[in-house]
Amino acid sequence: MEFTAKDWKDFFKEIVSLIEEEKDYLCQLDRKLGDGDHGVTMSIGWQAINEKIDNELANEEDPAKISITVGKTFLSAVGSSVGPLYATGFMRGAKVLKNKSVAGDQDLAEYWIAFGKGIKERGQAEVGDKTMMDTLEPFFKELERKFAETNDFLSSFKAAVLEAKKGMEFTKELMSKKGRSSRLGDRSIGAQDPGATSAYLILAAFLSFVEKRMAKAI
Amino acid sequence: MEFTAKDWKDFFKEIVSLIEEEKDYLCQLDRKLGDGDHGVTMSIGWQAINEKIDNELANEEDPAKISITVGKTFLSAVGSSVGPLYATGFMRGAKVLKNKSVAGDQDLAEYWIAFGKGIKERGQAEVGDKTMMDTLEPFFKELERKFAETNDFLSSFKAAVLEAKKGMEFTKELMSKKGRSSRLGDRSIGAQDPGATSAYLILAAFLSFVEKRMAKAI
Amino acid sequence: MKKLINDPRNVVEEMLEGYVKAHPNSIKQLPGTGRALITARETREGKVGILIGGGSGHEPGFIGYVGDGMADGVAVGNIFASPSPDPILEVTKAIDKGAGVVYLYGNYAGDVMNFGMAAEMADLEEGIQVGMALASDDVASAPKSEKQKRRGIAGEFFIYKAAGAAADFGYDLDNVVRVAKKANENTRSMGVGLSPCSLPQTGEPSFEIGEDEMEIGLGHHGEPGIEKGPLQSADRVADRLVNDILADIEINKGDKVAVLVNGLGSTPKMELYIVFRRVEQILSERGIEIYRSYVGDYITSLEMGGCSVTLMKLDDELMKTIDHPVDCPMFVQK
Amino acid sequence: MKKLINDPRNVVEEMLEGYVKAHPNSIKQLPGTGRALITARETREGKVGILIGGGSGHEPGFIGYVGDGMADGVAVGNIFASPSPDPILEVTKAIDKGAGVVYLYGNYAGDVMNFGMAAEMADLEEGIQVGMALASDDVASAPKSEKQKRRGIAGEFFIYKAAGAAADFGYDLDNVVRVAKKANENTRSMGVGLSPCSLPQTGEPSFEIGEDEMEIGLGHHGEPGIEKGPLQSADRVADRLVNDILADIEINKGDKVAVLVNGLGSTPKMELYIVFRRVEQILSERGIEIYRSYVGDYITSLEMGGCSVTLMKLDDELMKTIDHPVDCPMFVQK
Ligand SMILES: Nc1ncnc2c1ncn2[C@@H]1O[C@H](COP(=O)(O)OP(=O)(O)O)[C@@H](O)[C@H]1O
Ligand SMILES: Nc1ncnc2c1ncn2[C@@H]1O[C@H](COP(=O)(O)OP(=O)(O)O)[C@@H](O)[C@H]1O
Ligand SMILES: [Mg+2]
Ligand SMILES: [Mg+2]
Ligand SMILES: [Mg+2]
Ligand SMILES: [Mg+2]
Repeated sequence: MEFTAKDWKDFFKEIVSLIEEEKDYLCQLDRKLGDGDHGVTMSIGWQAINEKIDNELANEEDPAKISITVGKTFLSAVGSSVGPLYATGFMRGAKVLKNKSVAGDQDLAEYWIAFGKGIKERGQAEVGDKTMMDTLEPFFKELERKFAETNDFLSSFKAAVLEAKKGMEFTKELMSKKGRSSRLGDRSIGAQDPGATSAYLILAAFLSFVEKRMAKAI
Repeated sequence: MEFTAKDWKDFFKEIVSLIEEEKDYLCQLDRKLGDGDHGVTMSIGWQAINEKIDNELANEEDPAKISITVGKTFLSAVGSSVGPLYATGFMRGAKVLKNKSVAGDQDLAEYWIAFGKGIKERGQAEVGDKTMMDTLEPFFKELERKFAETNDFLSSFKAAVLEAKKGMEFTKELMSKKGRSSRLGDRSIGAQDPGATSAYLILAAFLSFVEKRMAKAI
Repeated sequence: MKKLINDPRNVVEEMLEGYVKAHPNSIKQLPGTGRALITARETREGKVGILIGGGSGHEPGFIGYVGDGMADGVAVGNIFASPSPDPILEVTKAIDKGAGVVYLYGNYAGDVMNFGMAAEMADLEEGIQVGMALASDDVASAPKSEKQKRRGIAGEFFIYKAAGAAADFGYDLDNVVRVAKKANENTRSMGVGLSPCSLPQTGEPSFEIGEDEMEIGLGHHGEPGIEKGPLQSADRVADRLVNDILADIEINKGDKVAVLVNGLGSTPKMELYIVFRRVEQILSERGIEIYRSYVGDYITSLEMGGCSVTLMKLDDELMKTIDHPVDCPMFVQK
Repeated sequence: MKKLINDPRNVVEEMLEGYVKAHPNSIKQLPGTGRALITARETREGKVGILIGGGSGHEPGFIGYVGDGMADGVAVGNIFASPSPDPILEVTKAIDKGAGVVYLYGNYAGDVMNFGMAAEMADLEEGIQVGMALASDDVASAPKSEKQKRRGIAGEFFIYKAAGAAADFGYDLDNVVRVAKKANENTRSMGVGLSPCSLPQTGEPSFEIGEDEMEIGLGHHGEPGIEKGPLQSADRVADRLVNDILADIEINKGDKVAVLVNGLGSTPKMELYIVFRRVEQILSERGIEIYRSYVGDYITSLEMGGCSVTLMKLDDELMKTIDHPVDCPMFVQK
């Protein structure tokens, strides 16, 4: 598996469209638990990234630079809770890509592990707090474990995304247990955390992007 | 026809109930043309009058005093446009009753003519301005004319109330012609002036009150 | 519509009770009707008294404007209804310090009659000299040729400001009236309604309006405006309001104005500032100088949605009045 | 819900443009993001800089509180979203006059992270000393044992007031932080929601609520409260809010408090004063003295319906800060 600057840009472009599609859904989830803006925030951030990719990054060949710019752009455009979180994720990932024009299996695995751990460090949330960590922590743990075992990125990432999905879905159950939602009582049942959802969407998008690329390559 | 202090109080009490019944309708008319409060205003005023009749006026035998108190109470309780108008009407009427414990045909005719003319003087509105004058001016003119001709209060008052009704209904047509409503254009068609309506209700109530009393007397 | 109230029949009394308890150093109720309130800081001997008033439901109009630099007292009516002559007279007697009292109110049939009756009584029964000036700033409410028929809306705030300052400067009754009338002469407003309010007693919307409609020229009590049409952008609405105003009064390049973008109740300040942004653009394109701006809820209509734009053309005297400091419970200007 | 706006994506930029044009003598935008605004009247050398900020949509919070006696600058986020570190850093650099800068903001995950990152950058990259104090006054948002998790709502206003005054008194950074933290420690709020607001970009109501329902303990962005139930009278609502507050903080007979009855956006002042009336009754029954009252829209949530009640228990120092005069575009106190 070889991932180039162009691949990164294409992938980020896919997220741009994906977020536009899921914007309303993400807002809807956030209205139940928070202030209803998660989809709007993600959209503002990714639209700003889109703009950068089309202009400043149009001729950029350095994947690390691309990922740093994605993080910084997102943060500047949105602030919010997810600004520092996703920005830290993409910037920590960028460190892995430093001085590499092409990322191989090992690099990709490290990228996404750094992404998840960076967000954990920034947000200090624990599994069970009903945040995007409920998606990300099972994800990066499984990725780390499986990749160490198999050294195969695609199958490890696939397994990790499955864990991410479970974690995301589990946030529904967590509703009445902790933090902000703890006062919701019965009314909370069934609502899924918006950040856990957007985090899953990004990971799942990467998986399908890579799968598509592999299919084409064959 | 002999009208005593008790009759006046009974009559005013009837208006109290009538206004409660018509409150919503009067508000509804006022929402179309004005600020939507005419029924509320009438209700506040007549509830205050009700209170006076039950207490301060409970043993009052002087019809003039009763009519003055009705006017003043109404004014104090409501202010508004109709406060000064109806108050002036009842107070001018009271002048006619001065020093008379019982009102005969002549007094009653004079009472209601003074009522209408007092309001005209206070409000300075002309027929066609789309106000309660459209009810009251045809009314007191007809009452004056017919009573001069026949000297019979009941039939004259009856004829006058018919004119009042026509005048009230005519305010629907007047909509797009003058004053506040002049800017309403097409949207105005069909709306009847709230003050013209409440004035008619009062006059019609007096007619039916007198008719009922006559029926009982027979 | 939902209201945070107790018995709807007591809203005015309870509001006033809360108001004087909240600001005991600023305002007090006179004994009597309870609808007569005056400044807690005794009006100066020899100063012309400024009396304002009108219906309730316009807060901070009108109770909010009693204080240093503005009004000495206020007569409070029921919701959207003129006060009766009683409280007007009570206030008049309390704030007359030998120099007479000026009544400032909006040009509505009810107010004209009630304030008029009170003025007669003050003169005949109390020997107090009363002057009057009416606000008739709403250009949408009658054609220019019938300005005396126009409703008073948010521009009333500028008239209070001007007359309050003039009285504070020590002007005599005639001159306070002159300044107030000049302020009204120089002031034009026009509004737009987006959503109705409702009277506590009826709960019914004060006017009907579609999901995507607005009403241009709506009055401050839900009186119909000039036209109902599809909701437009803030810029187009501001264009319409300012253009209608500028077609009605000559304001030339180099002239100075005070601007008021007034919220009707439920329109967020964010939107008012977006409207102001466009108003400022239009005026500066024409070389008209904004001397001072007011953006916020100055005279409302309960929870009505929408706003109005007011321009007051300034001369040196009006500029001085606009700059004069004010200290009222709901409006302070340094 | 209807909005008087242009492109929903530009609401914050256009509001800020309008705001600085309306108050050019009070506030200015720094070059750069446009989301960094500071007082137009240069911060005094040696004075601790007060930096406030948070999401938009709370106007007059937070842009409205930049001015003499309160904040020196504000960082503005998108609607209901923390500003990013960029504008926070821009303001920090502009208002640091050698004595450091204190960040005041509400206790929300986003604000904590963004202000935290900015503080690190100010320290590391600019060598500016930064202090912080968070508002966590909403008693409904977490149990007493987890006060550090509580949301900041209208009580933030008192923290600005206290810290702004302390900085003006010439206190050093540590002492400004101390006073701000004490203000937060002594402040409790609780709110009630009657009707939702909507984000300009989605137009969807921020929370669901029935025709005759209210939500007790609702957050300032539509976050769920403690319970949803039938709409009650203003008196019963005030009882509930004040009693929950008094169960959370010891305020005894003879103690002095500042009271804030804050409207969330579309609730008329009439209703706020009716609520205040009952708050005052409860406090005076308990022998608690109201030292100063604020009633109005101080920190809103767009056009949300409802209000909150805030009490700040006062000691001599906090009393001094509450009395300190303020001159901001949206809040003036003499
Ligand atoms: N400390 C944290 N760590 C991880 N994720 C967090 C943290 N705080 C918030 N989040 C995530 O952020 C999401 C909300 O994002 P968003 O709505 O965009 O921001 P805001 O809460 O500022 O409105 C939550 O659903 C949650 O998943
Ligand atoms: N000058 C006037 N002369 C006669 N009637 C008038 C005059 N002005 C108003 N009215 C009447 O008052 C009615 C409105 O009364 P109401 O709604 O109670 O008062 P307001 O207009 O102050 O809200 C109008 O329908 C009209 O008939
Ligand atoms: Mg959110
Ligand atoms: Mg009316
Ligand atoms: Mg009325
Ligand atoms: Mg948010």
